[in-house]
Order: sequence, then C-alpha cells, then structure tokens
Amino acid sequence: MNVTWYLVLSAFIFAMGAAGVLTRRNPLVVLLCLELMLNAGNLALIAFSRMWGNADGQIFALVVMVVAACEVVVGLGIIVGIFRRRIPEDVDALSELRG
Amino acid sequence: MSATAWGWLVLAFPLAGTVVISLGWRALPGRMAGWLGSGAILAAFVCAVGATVKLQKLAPHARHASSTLFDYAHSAGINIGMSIYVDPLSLFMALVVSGVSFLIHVYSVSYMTSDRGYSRYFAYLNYFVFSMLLLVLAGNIIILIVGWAGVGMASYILISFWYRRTTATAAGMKAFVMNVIGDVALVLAAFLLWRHAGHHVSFNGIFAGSKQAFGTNNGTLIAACLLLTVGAFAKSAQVPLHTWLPDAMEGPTPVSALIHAATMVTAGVYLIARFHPLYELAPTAADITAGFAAFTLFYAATCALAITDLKRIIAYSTISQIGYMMLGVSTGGYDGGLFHLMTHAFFKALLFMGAGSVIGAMAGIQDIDRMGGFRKSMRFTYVTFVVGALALASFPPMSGWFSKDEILGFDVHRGGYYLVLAIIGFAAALITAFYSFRMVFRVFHGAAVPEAQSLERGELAHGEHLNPMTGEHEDTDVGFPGAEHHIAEREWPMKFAMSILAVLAIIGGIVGIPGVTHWLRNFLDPVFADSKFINTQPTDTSSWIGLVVGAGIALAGITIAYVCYIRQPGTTGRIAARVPALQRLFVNRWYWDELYDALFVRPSATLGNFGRYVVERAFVQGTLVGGATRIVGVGTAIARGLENGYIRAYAVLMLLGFGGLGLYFLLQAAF
Amino acid sequence: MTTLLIAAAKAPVIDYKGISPLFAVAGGAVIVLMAALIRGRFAQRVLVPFLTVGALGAAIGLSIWNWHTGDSRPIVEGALAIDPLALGLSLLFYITGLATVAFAWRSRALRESGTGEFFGLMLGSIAGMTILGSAENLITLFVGIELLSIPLYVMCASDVRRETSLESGLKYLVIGSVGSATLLYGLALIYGATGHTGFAEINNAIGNSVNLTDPLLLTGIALAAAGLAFKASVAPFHAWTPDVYEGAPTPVTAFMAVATKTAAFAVILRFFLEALVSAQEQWAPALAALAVITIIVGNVGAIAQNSLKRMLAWSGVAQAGYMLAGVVVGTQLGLQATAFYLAMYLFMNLAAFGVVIARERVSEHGDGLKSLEGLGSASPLLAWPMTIAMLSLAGFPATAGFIGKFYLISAAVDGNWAWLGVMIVVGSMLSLVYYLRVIAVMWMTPLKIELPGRPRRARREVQPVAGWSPEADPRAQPEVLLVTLIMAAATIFFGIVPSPLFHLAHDVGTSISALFS
Amino acid sequence: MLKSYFPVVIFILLGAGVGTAFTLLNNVLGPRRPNPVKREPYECGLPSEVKRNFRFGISFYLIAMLFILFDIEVIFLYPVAIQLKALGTFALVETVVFIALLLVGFVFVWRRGALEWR
Repeated sequence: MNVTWYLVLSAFIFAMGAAGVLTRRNPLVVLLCLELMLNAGNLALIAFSRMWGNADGQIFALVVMVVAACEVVVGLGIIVGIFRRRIPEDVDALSELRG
Repeated sequence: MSATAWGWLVLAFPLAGTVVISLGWRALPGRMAGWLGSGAILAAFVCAVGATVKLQKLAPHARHASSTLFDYAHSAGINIGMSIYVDPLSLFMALVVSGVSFLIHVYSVSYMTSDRGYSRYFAYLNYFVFSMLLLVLAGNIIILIVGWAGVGMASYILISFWYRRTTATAAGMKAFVMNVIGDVALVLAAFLLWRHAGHHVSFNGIFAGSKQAFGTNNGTLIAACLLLTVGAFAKSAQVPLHTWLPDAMEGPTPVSALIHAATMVTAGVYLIARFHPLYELAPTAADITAGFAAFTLFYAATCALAITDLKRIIAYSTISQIGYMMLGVSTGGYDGGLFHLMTHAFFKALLFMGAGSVIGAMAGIQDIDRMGGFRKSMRFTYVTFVVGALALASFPPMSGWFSKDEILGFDVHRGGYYLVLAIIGFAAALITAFYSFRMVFRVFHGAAVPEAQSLERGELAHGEHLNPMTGEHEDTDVGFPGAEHHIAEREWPMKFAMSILAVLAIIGGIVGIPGVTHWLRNFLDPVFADSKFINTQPTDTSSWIGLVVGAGIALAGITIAYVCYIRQPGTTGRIAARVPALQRLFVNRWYWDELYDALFVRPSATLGNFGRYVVERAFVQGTLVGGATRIVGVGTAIARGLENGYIRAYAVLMLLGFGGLGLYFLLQAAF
Repeated sequence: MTTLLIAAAKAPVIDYKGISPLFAVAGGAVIVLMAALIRGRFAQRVLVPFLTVGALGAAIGLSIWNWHTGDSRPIVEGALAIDPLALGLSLLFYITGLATVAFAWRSRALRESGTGEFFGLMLGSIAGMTILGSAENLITLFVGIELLSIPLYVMCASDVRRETSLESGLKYLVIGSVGSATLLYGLALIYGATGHTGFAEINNAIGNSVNLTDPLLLTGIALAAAGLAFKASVAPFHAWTPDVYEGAPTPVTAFMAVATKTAAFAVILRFFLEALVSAQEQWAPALAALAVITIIVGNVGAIAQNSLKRMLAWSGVAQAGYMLAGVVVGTQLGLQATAFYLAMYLFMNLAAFGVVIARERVSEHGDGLKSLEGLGSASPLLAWPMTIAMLSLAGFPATAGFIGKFYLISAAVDGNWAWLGVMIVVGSMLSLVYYLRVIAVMWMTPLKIELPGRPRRARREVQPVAGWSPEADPRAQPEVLLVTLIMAAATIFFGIVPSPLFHLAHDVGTSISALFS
Repeated sequence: MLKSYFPVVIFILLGAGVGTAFTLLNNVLGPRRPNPVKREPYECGLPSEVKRNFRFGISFYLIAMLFILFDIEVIFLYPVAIQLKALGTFALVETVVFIALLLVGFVFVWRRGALEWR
C-alpha cells in the first residue's frame, strides 16, 4: 500500500497545528495545537516505518509520545502558576518582555 | 647577550612599569609613580641602545635576528610564535619611541602633578609605550596586529583620560572607532597575504611568498597593499580617516605630544616602510598612497592656517608632516621618510610641550586670539618654541630642513608624477613656514595679555576651569583635570625635557647631511638593500639645490608671516575679508565632518526612521521601537521591531525562516 | 508489526565505563531530588548543593578517565558513542553546571522553587546535553534535545512570584515546542528518505541508495536545520532569545547562554558533519546564509540595549553566527575552530554573567546598564572581569576571544569560505559599539555616594542601595566573585597561552573521521 | 520526476507573495473602525479569554498532570513486554530500574504533598 496519503494527512495535521499556534490566544488551546504538530510527526514516523518495514520509526513514535506528554505537563504547570498570579489567560497579555 | 635578548628587555621594562604602577599605586607617594614610569622607559631606551650596538657588530647582510618566546597559536594550518624581529628598522623605531617617550614622561612628571589621576596616568602611559614597542618589534604580522590594537586602546583611554569632559570621552570613542576601521583593514590584509602568499605570517616569509606568488601589480597584491594603506592611514590620521586626530587634543597636552605627534601616529609610516617589498611589487598601490599623502599634507597645512586653537593648529601640522613621511616611504624614499619621522618626533614633541607650558600660563585657555606678548614673561618657553617652529618651517640649519627636503628632493629626482607631488610638497612647505610663525608671533609677540602681565609680576594666572571646547565650567575638586597649572619656567623636569628636545631639533639633521654624513642611510641600508630604489638617490649637488630651494621657501613663508603679524597687523583680516569663501573653507576644515554627516549619518538616519515606520505599521501596530542609534538605525529598528514580545510573532518569524529554508532546498530539488 | 519488533531484538551491549559520566549526572539528579525531601536548613542550603557539585565533579573525573585521543567507540548499540568531541564538550557542560551552582546559591529563584528541584532539574538538563553530545542516532538526538529543554522551561519559570519569569517560561515552552515539532518532522522525513535512524547508515545511504536531490530528504534537512538553529538561537529563529534571557533568573540565563548553546552546537556538529556530510554541497550554502543573517541581526540588535542580559542575549546570537561559520566550512579545521571557540565562549560569558549577577543583587537598576556606573572605582574586582569579558567578546587581541575568532577566520579562509571570514571581522567590528559602551559606563562615570563602613583611605563607593545591604560589597558573595575571577583569568590566560587548548581542540577535530582535514 | 516539483515551488511563491501583499495593503490602506465584537478573535465559540471569576480547580489540574505522566510512562513497558523472551534477564533488570525511577518520582510527589486534595 502507498504511504503518500498518510504523509499528506500528517502534513495537513502539522499545518493545522502550526496555524493554531499562530492564531489562538488561549494558552491551553496553544498547547493542544503543539500536540497536533508533534503527533503529525508521529503519524509520519509510523507510516515510514511501515514503508521501510523496520521498527525504528515505531520506537521513535513511542518516545515522542512520552516527550509530548512531558511538554504538556510542564506547560500546564506554568499555566497554573500564571493563573495563580491572576494574569489573564491570554498569550498576548504576556508581552511584558520586548524590544 | 644577544640582540634579541636586549629586544625582549626593551619590551619587559615598560610592561613591568605598567603592572607595578597599576597594582601598587596606593603605596606610591607623591611623584613616585611618575619617576617610576620614566625610569622604566629610560631602561627600555638603554636596552634599545644595547641591542643596536650588538647588531652593528654583525656584517650588514646579517643584521637581523628573530627570537620566539613561546608558541602563540600552533595547530593545523596556523603556526604563530610570540616572537620579535630585530633589525635596523625596528631598532630605529624603538630608539625614537623610547627616547622621546622618556622625555615626555619626565615632562609629565611635573605637568600632571596636581591631577588626581596621577598614577593612573603613568600606568596608561607605560602601557602605551609597551604596546608601541611591541608593534615595532613584532616578529610576525599577528603580533604586529596585537601591538597595533593595543596602541589604539591606549590612545582611547588616554584621550578620554579626563573622563568628566563629555567632549573628551566622545573624542576617545571617535578615535577608537576610526582606529578599529584601520585594524579591520589590517586583519583582512593579513589574511589575504596568509592565504595567497603561501601561509606565512613572518615578514620575510610573506615577502618571499609574495615574490613568487604574485607578478608585478597583481590584483590581489594591490588589494592587500591598499588594505595595509587603509590601516596605516587610520592610525596616522591621513585623509579621509584623519578627523579623529584634532579631536584627540582633548587629552592632556603631554599625551598629545607623545601619542598624537611623536610616536603612535607614525606607526602607519613604519607599517608601509616595513612592507616596502610588497609596495614595490605593486607600484599602483604605492602611487595611490602617495597621491593621498600629497593631498593630505597640503589640505592639513591649509587647515592649520585658519584655526585659532593652539593645540589643534599643531595637530593639523602633525597630519601635514606625516603626509610628508607617507609621501617619502610610499614613493621609495625610505630613509628620507624615516629621517623626517625622527626629526619630526623631536620638534613636534617640543612644540606641544611649549604649547602646554603656554596653556598653563593661560590657565587652560587654548585660543590664540586670547594670547599674546609672552615673549618677556616666558623667556625659556619662547626660545624653545621658536626653535621648534624653525625646525617645523624647515629653516636652515634645523633638523627639519634636511629631512623634509630629502623627501622632496628624492621625488623631484624620480620626476613625472612624483615631480607633481613634490611641487605640492613645496607649496605646502610655504604654508607650513607661514602658520608655524603665525603661532610664534600671535602667542609671544604683540601686546601682552593680562595673563602675560601678571606672569611678568611673577604670579601665575588662575582663571576658573572651562572646557576649552564647550566653555562649560569644570569642578577641579575631583582633580580631573588638576587644579593648578604648571609652566616650564618653574618646573625643572619640564625645562630639562624641553631643552634636550630643543638641542635635538637643532642638531638632529647631522645624521643625514647630503655629501657629508650618510649615517642614517648607512644604518638603514641593510633593511632596504633589496629595494629597487636603493641606487636612485639624487646626487649631492641636486639635493643641495633642493635644500637651498627649501630654505628659500621657508624664509619666504616666515617673512610673509612677519609682515602679516608684526609689520602691518590685521593684514590677514583684510585678506580674509577679501576672499571670505576661502577663509570659511579653511576654518571649517574643508567641511570634512559635514561631508561625513551628509554621506553616512543622515541617510542612515532617514532610512532608520523609514524602517521604523514601516515595521511599526506592518508588525507591531504601534509598539514603540525606540532608542535606535542613528548610524544603524534601520537595522536596530527592524531587529527590535520584530522583537515585539508576542509569542505569535516569534512563531511567525520561525515559520517564515523555515519556509525560506524549505524553499531553498526544494529549489535545489527542482534543478 | 510484532514480527518486525522480534526481528529487531537482541540484548544490547553496553560499555559501562563509557556511559559512566552520564550515569553520574543522571543518578546525581535522582539523589538530589531525594535529598531535597529532607527537612531543615542544612539539607537545603548545604547538603543539596554539595551533592550537585559532587555529581558534576564525578562526571568530570569520569570523562577525563574515558578520554583517549582519536578513538571513537559505541557505548549503547550505536545509540550513543563517546569520542573526544563528546567528552570535550560535555566537560564544558559540567564546568558550566558548577559555575551555575555558585551563581544560584544565593539567588531568589532557589528560595522560590526549592533547592532540590532547581538543582535536580539542572542535572537532568545536563544529562540531556551529555546524551546530545554523544548521540549517534536520530532517536537519541531527539530524546537528548527534549531532556535538555523540558527542565529548562521549568527553570526559566522557577522564580514563580515574578511575572516576567513565568512569561519567559511559557514563551520558551511554546516557541521551543514549535522548534522541537519542526525538528521532529524533519527527522521523520530524513528517516523516511533513507530508512535508517543511525547517523552512519544515513550517511552511507545518502548519495548511494538515496538521490542527493530527493525532495523528501532535502525538506527533511531543511526542517531539521530549522529546529536545531532554534536551539542554537540562530537568526531568524532567535526571536525568543532576548525575552527569555531577560525574563529568566540570571543564573538560569547564564546556564542557558553557555551550556545550551554549546549543546546545540555539539548536536549541529554531529548531525551535519556525521550524518549529512555527504550532502554538504546541499546544506552548506543555506547554513552560510543563516550565519551571515545571524551575525548581522545579532550585532545590530545588541546596539542600544539598556538591559545587560538582553545585550548579552543579542551578542550571544551574534556569537552563534560566528560559530555557525565554523560548521559551514565542514573541514577538520572548522570543527576544531568551532569546538575551541565554544570553550572560549564559556569563559567570557560566565565572567560577564557573574558580574551581572553580583551587581543586580545590590543595584537599584537591576541588570540595567546603569547598575555598572562607577563600578571601576567602586569595586575593581568586578569591573576588571567585565572589562576583560567585553574586550574578549569583541575579539580584542591578546584575549581568548581574539584567538577564537582568529581560529574561525583562518578555518573559513582555508576552506574557501573567505567571505564568511570577512563577515566575522566586520561583525566583531560592529560589536565594538556596544561592548565599548559597557566599559565606558564602568570606568568613565562619576561615583555618587560613599560606601558606608569602609575605611576612608580606600575610597570605595557604590550606587545608593535601598537601605545599606552588606551584599553591596562584592566580597559578600564570595562564590560569585570567585567564579567570575577564575573565568576572567582563564580568558586572559588562554588569550596569551592558547597552545594547551589548541591541542585539545586538535584531538576533538580528529574525532569525526568522515571529514577531510 | 524532480522537475515536477517546480510548479509546487512556483505555487508556494505566488501564494505567499499574494497573501503578504494583501495583508500589508490591508494594514496600510484599510480604514479602522474597531468595535468590541470585531476585536474579539474568532475561536469557534470558545471564550478566547478566561474570565477572572472562572472557577479554576488547581488541585484538579495537579492530579491531572500527574496522571498523564505516570500513565504515559507505562508505554515504555510495551516493547519490553513483546521482547521479554528475546531480551531475557536484561529486560527484567531494565524494567526494575525503570519502575524504581518511577517510584522515586512518585515518592517525591507524595512527600511534597501534591496528592492532598485541597
């Protein structure tokens, strides 16, 4: 079978994630979009590993899942911290540092 | 002890002086730091003499030696030793530098007495002499660059020595940046030669390599030589990189004497003399250099005509005189150029010291319109200053007479293009004689100004401290600059230094009297033995003719000055009224600074505003992008405009960058 | 699928001697975390930092023990390998870690986040760097990068009461994740194009079984290059750098500025010179363009910055450009030059950051340029290191920076990239504008008030501190002062006697055999 | 085959160029009559900004985070499970070490009191 369609789909997901990161203001949604980008990578890896018939891609994908989870958790932690500071939940409000 | 061992000692003493003074300054009482510094330089001078004696014992062709202390950078591709190269040329420079520096140290011992930064001053001064000696003794081009940059740094910290003067710090910055332009050019030249002349860094290696790598007027070689020229011009304040030197007069007067007249600014001359084989391989580059030098010497002389700030007059005359030296070394008259370098070091340092003494008597005022009639009250300064002025005007039998006219005589002898340059030189000589005596007559003759009268009554004038440039008040409690002033008449160290220099300025010419003594030429010949101009020296008779012509010109200039300022004072005023345009041109230094402003500063500023505007509209939507400096306004504005603090904008930037990369690679895939 | 896995399986061979430094650091992280649970001031203030230092010291010792000139041996089934390059660079990480312990010891971030957490995260991040330095395989590369970054995100936000700290943390997290996602996708495409994850296999595949103009491969390289360039803060992927550097607690900033950048260049060197060296004609021009953009953007951005941390961030961007030039050359000389410059970079930057830390704790101006006013006479012990660091960063002769730049330029010229060398020279000339400004502020500004409680003879003075805090005297933070002085001394020493490091750099250079010297 | 990618490149270039051109023109020329509703970014009905009075269970987030972590880590056991026979004792040791590390994390979380529901 042909991997092209998997690739197209993963590229599409990647683009969607990127677009979300660029347009959304709610940090939680931004985190979701980052997950999309990473999982697009996963999909591509699985497809390729299928194509080449070796397992490296799958192992890679497993690792990536864990890494993604860790990133999300750290992100959530920081967001919680920010919320405790009563800063509005809005990535655009975080533009104190500039210039 | 071998010549190189002496050479290392020459470097060791000033370095030790710097360290000792800068670490132990709390412990040094009174003038101790000053005497310590002077002693270190004197020791360096003695060692230089020792090295010379050692070298002269050898056969002429063997009069060069290099020694390596340790490997500075030794690895694949590069091999540089921390090494010095001792030959008549470097020793000549070392002698002049350490000798004159010693006298200037002695002068400073009393001139800077009341300055709070006394020890700091001498630490800097020793550091400067060390870097300068490292420059002239460097065994390869990399060490030369190290010394070169060190000298630039020293001049920066010494110009801004009185850092409470905003004008002083600004001038320091200006000098440093201009010098760095030179450094960059020098580094690029070094790499060009390293790459194309067979991976050599030692001077002889480079020369040998380029001789077989390049034919005559090879493009790369010309480029390298021109880069060297840019470096030399930046350090020696030649047009168009000269604007920093007049501002550098913000530093203490002895500094002006040391760095900006006697030693540092001559580094460029040394550089070109050191690399003369390359310039002889690339005559085009040499001719371009000579052309610029000729223009500089004329231009600077005319500027010195109109300016009224005593120290700046001498500064411009320095630019002009270095133009003569550049002319000499770039057209092949090496011993002429170096001869003039030596004599100029004597009489220009002397002139600065005299100026310092007068400024002391004027309580810090530098404007010659305010001066006059110091003839009686400052007898000693007067005499020495006149000696210096005569030498500068190349009046027989002063040292300047022989040296300057040897350069011009040589160019006349080469004829053609060089004859034109020589004629420019003679014309400038007339102006030189005129403005040097303009100084004498305006400062020492005429009616005695109040300060002069009070000095005749025996007390030193005590005006309140004003910044000579901006006229703003300065509190002397902090001691930058010192509260009291000092004049040669009352301080024996100043007297000592000035009288020795005066003697040298008078008799300095004997080392090269045409037909009588060729000591300097014989001393330097081993270096320039391979030069193709070694035998194209003018005959004694023709050079004597040149000397007579020069003397006539000098006499004429002095007489004109005498007429203008003594016989009918105010003549100059009438002339200026007759041709106001010329007057304005000279006063404004031919509008160089304005030219720079129009050429570089304003366009970039407008660009900056434009860029800022666009950026704000397109990306930031009104986020302020402030504080962009004028020169790189546009770049800073854009760089900081993109830095608007929005995570989203950063992500956009990243994805755009990735898009660019991806596009590049896809294009590669497509073709 | 299960069949595939079985086919791939066998018990791995592990060289426990070779992996011991990594064990030291990672184990250290665990122990530190556990020790952090002990209550009491002693455990927090003394025991935990002591354990951290111990772990790093052990790692240094083990790395030196593993050092064999010119040999490169796999330690975990071709997933990791150690060679002078890996060991030399990981030494830099450990040294930076030690310095960071000293810098952070009195910092507020430590009190806020807890000593154990802070140092545990730092050790974890260093473990990630070590993995990165010796990665031989796309998977370990990615794991290393993430293990490096994730703790850093938290460390940036560790000053939890300060909004800017949190902001920098979140910014770093979001942009960083975009970077790693891009990198991951690139790695996926490369794997797809070649069918291998090992660097050596990939290098063999490229040019043989895979066409050099295979769009899949080239897009993959592009994406991966973008991701790595982000970690090394190479323009136009630098945008996060100034904000994050300014917002993060200064010790963390110092750690990021030196260690993270070194790690990023370690992996860039390995990835491009081992896995992709046979595609050099393809990527070299692109990286060269990036290097030029970076040099210009970094130097231009640093001008007219009033926050020292921002200024150092921008200058770090510029320095990354210089080092990228060394990568582009792609010869052994280039590799040596880059490694050498990384070492020099460590000395100069740690010296500069040490001064910034010492000042921002006592000065009302924080890390602003004003906080250095009059430092020259107030406390020369701090002013001199800063001066040396600035001159060295600007590449002033007789300092470490000059030798480093000189090495880079000669590598560039030697590898027919002369114009890149010219760019380096021009860039360092431009950089003088802002480095000189710092020096001028320190030595050429008048002092304000007498420092209380000092002997009258020594006229020491400081900026007016809110109340009089004993920390105003640099000697009140001896550990910071000590590190700063050591780094400054090293900067000067290796500026005058660089030969020893040259030899080390030469070892490092020989460790990637694929390169032609 | 490679030439066939060239249209793609052209297409990307065109798209990017036109897009940026219009955005810029919009910013420069377009009139601005903003009102609150216009300012509101469209996020598919999701409130783009969480209100101050929004009740936000921090403990809930904490537990959720910890759950995600310990849940996902177990993934690493999956390949080992498949390969248990092939890897033999090594797999056992590996697993034990891994579990031990997870335990360390658990102990830390627990002692730090992240598990008490407040």
